[in-house]
Amino acid sequence: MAEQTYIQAISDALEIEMKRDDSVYILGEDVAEFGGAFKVTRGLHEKYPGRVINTPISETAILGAAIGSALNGMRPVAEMQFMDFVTNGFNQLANVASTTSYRWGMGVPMVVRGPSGGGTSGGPFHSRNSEAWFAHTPGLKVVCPAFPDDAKGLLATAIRDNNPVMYFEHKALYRSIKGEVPEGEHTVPFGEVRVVREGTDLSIITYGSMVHKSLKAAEKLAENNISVEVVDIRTLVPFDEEGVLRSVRKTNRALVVHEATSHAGFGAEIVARITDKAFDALDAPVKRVAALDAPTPFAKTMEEFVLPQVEDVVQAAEAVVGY
Amino acid sequence: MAEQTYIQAISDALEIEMKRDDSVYILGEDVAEFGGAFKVTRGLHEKYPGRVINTPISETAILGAAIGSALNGMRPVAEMQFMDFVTNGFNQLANVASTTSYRWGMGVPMVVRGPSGGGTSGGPFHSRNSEAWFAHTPGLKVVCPAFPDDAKGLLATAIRDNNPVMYFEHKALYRSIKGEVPEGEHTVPFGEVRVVREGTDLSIITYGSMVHKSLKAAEKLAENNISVEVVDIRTLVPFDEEGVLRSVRKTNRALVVHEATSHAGFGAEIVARITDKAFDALDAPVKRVAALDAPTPFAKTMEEFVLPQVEDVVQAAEAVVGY
Amino acid sequence: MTLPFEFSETIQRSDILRDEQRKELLVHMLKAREFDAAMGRMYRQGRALGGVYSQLGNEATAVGSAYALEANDPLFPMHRDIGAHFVRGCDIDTLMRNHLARVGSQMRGTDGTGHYGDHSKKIYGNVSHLGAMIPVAAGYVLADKMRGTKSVAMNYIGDGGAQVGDFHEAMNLASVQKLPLVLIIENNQYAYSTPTDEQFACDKLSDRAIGYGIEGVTIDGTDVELVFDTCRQAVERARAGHGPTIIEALSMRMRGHAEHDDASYVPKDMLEYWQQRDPVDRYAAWLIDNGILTADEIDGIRKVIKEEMNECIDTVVELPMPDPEEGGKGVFVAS
Amino acid sequence: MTLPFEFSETIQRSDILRDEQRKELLVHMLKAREFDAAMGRMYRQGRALGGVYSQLGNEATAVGSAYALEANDPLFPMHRDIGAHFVRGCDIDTLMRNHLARVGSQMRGTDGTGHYGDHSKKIYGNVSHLGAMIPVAAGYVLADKMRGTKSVAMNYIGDGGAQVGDFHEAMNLASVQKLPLVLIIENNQYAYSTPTDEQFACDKLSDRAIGYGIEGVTIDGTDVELVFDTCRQAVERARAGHGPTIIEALSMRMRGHAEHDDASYVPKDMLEYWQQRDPVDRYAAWLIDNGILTADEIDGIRKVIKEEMNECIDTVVELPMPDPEEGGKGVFVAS
Ligand SMILES: Cc1ncc(C[n+]2csc(CCOP(=O)(O)OP(=O)(O)O)c2C)c(N)n1
Ligand SMILES: Cc1ncc(C[n+]2csc(CCOP(=O)(O)OP(=O)(O)O)c2C)c(N)n1
Ligand SMILES: [Mg+2]
Ligand SMILES: [Mg+2]
Repeated sequence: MAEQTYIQAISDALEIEMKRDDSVYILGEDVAEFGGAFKVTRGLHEKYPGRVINTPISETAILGAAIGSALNGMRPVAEMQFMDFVTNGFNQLANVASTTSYRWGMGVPMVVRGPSGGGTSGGPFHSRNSEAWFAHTPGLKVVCPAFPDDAKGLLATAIRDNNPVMYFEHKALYRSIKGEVPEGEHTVPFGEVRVVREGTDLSIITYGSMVHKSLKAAEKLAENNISVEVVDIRTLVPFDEEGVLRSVRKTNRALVVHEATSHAGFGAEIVARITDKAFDALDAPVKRVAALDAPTPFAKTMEEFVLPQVEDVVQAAEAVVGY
Repeated sequence: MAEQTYIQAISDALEIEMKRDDSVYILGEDVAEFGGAFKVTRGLHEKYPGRVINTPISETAILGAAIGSALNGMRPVAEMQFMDFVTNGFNQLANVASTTSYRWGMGVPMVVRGPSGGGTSGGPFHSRNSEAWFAHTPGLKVVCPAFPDDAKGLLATAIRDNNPVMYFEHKALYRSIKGEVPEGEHTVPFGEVRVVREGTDLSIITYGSMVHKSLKAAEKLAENNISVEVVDIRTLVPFDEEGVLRSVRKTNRALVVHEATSHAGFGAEIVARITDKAFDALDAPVKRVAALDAPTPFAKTMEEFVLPQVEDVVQAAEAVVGY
Repeated sequence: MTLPFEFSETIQRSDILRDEQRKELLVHMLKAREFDAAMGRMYRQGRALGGVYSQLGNEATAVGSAYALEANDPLFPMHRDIGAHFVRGCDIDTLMRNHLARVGSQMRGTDGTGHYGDHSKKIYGNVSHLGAMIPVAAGYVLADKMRGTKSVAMNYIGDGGAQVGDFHEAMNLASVQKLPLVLIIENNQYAYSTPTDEQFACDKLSDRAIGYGIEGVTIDGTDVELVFDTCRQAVERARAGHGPTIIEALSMRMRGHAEHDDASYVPKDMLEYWQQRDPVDRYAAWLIDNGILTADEIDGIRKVIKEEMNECIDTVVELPMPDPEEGGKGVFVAS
Repeated sequence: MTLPFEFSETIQRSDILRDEQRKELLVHMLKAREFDAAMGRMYRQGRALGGVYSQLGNEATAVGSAYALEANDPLFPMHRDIGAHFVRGCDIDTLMRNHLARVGSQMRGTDGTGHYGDHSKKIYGNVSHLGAMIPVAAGYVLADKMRGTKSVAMNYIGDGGAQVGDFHEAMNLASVQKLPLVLIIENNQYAYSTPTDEQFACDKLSDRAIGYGIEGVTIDGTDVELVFDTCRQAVERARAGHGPTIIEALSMRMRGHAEHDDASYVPKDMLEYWQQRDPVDRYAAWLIDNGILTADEIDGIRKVIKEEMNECIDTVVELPMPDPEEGGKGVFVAS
């Protein structure tokens, strides 16, 4: 174990997997000598010559080339300079990567990774949380790590997976979140929730950046003697329905929290699963805390208002518990 | 009133709105002389010279040009030859069209329309129901008409709206569904559900093609003395939450039905709203009927299996009612 | 109707081909044509599934180009490249099952036409979204390049599809990385109902190559030997590390976009012009003129193919479609 | 470091410009430069918000091009085209509020930099997604064309952004429709850390024009009069109905991609070379040599601008950011 930041854990996973398997390589904009806009790939170009490839500004070409090379035995990790730019290559994911197993029976072992999320005054084009688009696209796996150890372990699993995986890093966690991370090779299985705080009165089901805000909220709620269990779902596809239900059946109350906008967000899916499968266990309506249905604004003041904050989680939790 | 097919009603709305307002024009692939792959725009090129524009095969250019012309006083109606191809211009919608009101305070009065949906052996690339992607993109309105009169009235409203509207036609309804349609100008407001069948035991909340399958299911269920109310939400954005709740509060049971794939589909949003706001009214878990989480296959046998059928609705309804 | 340049009346004899190979070329072209005719009949009899996209007029381009590859070179064909499938050794039964979504079809009924992928033959079919496979083909050979394998990818796109953004991003990436990619632009004068002058405004689509700093050439796509020679050179250049080539092959889509489309928007004289240049008839006549095959021999070949085709149809049509449950399977491969 | 062609040492005197206009050009360029310097200072003082993208080195391109438009012609500027904003009559206060997301900013704090849109000045800023505004600009003038209004759109893209698919689809559509669109490719040698030879493999980016059948030219983007003249011709051609032009303007990004980036990947001699060609200094010297302005006059102008800039900063910095609730408003306009 060693203490690492979230971003170090990601870089580490890349390096270890590149070392472990010659077919792993990286492509994207400015990823080689420069090491990427956030320096996630720094040093890898020198260590693995020819396996870290700078591309022109062409997300469609990056994703398409990743698919082609994956069909031909490689394990590409494609970096989106910001996850927002994945919209430029959306078709490659929605129609090519996602259907190849189904249509041809061929694996497309590729990972698409990059910084997503708000909270950094990035404005509408450098802050989006788009995981729900991909969760609603059969054939893609979707991963949203919250902690350094999971960031490392889930990325390794993503790289070793034979299917296309969307791996959403949260840029606000890169250097703000530290934690103990197993050294050397480390994988975390997909489709298993992680209970990051145990509690009895309410289950907060969440992922990504909001795991941390939910934990803060849980602490505040504990001051009022409300015992909150925080469940980090970690992977949206595959989705650990049982893991979520287990917690809800224990606490009998659930609050679903994510940073993405609310309408048709992934939170709705979680609510729907709970409502369908744990209806009798529920003592209160399942509520959601999510971003307002708006682009993420640039001004700090406005951004804080649009994105869900600790206080929003606290209030919603109180409402559910007090129901 | 006159009896029209779903597709005639759409063509009619286009024609009437073009006549009414010089700034309405059509652009897309093969839409001019040829009248489009499904002949929706047939005859309009001759009637409104210069206002039906054939484009190269370039969905990004089509959507971008629509946005630009909308900023400059026009009301473009962009046809996607199949709605599936919208993925090629996804960025224009997700980042340009959807944020312009928020960022610049300028309206982008444009409609993106085209055939979506399965049931025609169209295979993975000519069958997708992608409305949830757009419902989860703040700044876009999303419309899914089920009946000829709504198809006409909602399209007129979409064209007159000052915001970008995604208008999903269902190709399997084009010529199979007929109904009375008001003649001349006809608009239907956004954000109002339509109760298409009254009932007391169960509310089926649905839209698009599944309205018809739900009605068939309701008939079958009536044979077993189960009285089903069928609520067609018609617009996903704006969403008539009250309209849905009204029905659920009356029947105390709800089933959500759509043709799109289940995971993170729009049905989850409907369930989440019901669970949040009508929890006490519920006598049973809210269930969903939707497509399996797979691409839509080509072989008829397999397609029928993947897409939700009348019998699936019947069974799910019985489960909810029998709970 | 204007043409970008004067076509030669006669076949441009290749210096590389042996007569045995010439016969093979003809056989592949005939197979493509007969397959096409069979599918058209099926469509008219209501026995087809989905759209039927004729390749009539495209035989020389598809066959001549694919024939320029080595067995290890990946092929990324489009919907009208049935001839290329035959060159790769794909049999009628495989194609027919796939087109009709019958049990045992290459894609299990999940998708149709020539969209299938087959590692054993290095065939990687297309998705419907035009242009989407160009970056995929580029990535495929990028992988080989990284490993030091000298494969060359051949991919196809239409006069319409060449306007899609993917074309640009992929050809640009391929030129920067000097990837061994040959892109055939099948300019068959129409994209659905849209004539070329509503698709692009340049003289030749191969002029796009200048903007990528690569080789580009426009040729008569109805002359199988010229297509072969041109592609062969491009393949060799690519294999030698000199990067991608764009080859615009001119031909005519001799039928509607798909069989439901009567193509009444196509001027009659245009079809007549191209009818004169029918890729199969022209080549057959030339083979006879040059004493490589006799008319009788060609008739014989055609007859055998037709019989095989008919037998195959009779068998395949009787097959059931896959089990419904197949529809829920295979969304992911085992991880 | 190779250059696509030999630059002229001296400014290419325009035959159209009057001396009054020359002074205006200089003023706009100086404003752009001083604005830039101010933003850089703010960044280093920790008072900026988000990234600060210097336009240093881009003054002649942005100013000379925008100056070729009529007031009714829409301008679609990019992140480094501050000079173009000034040409359109945008004031420092507006830009500064917007960059710093202060109350009363053009975009209400929803977005920053030069991304704003302003119907009154026909300025339509960019989104971050490179290339996305090219089809939008095309559509804008398509609307005017449909109504018989003879406007010309000017849009910009970088040496990096020109590789995005949107570039291709939009320029192709614009050429087919003969739209009055002038696209300036600001080739400033780098896209973030990536040098041009990793972005494209053609000699000149203006060669892309050949593939669209339109005019294309590569020029010295540090010579404001040459930029103006070239753009003016393109604008006139466009207005006369002859369709789009691609103008590649060569210059150097004299700072990092944004202020956080020290650009250590840029060779020193490259910066030195371009420093010699500083667009503002060169033009100032030329104006003095040609007796159009004296050195003292120029110093005076510079001083006034600096003062205005500083005053403006002092005021704007003190302003609060918008009310939080603004964040939830305006997702849709009234229907
Ligand atoms: C991105 C995209 N947009 C639209 C379509 C619908 N479509 C299918 S084939 C076709 C015409 C294709 O023309 P061309 O590329 O010239 O090929 P051809 O059919 O003539 O061989 C169109 C518009 C598509 N498949 N992909
Ligand atoms: C489609 C897209 N991909 C990636 C980015 C991230 N990005 C922002 S600016 C930039 C470099 C732009 O280079 P260039 O186009 O040459 O413009 P310059 O900054 O040099 O003026 C990149 C890669 C983006 N904005 N858009
Ligand atoms: Mg064609
Ligand atoms: Mg640049």
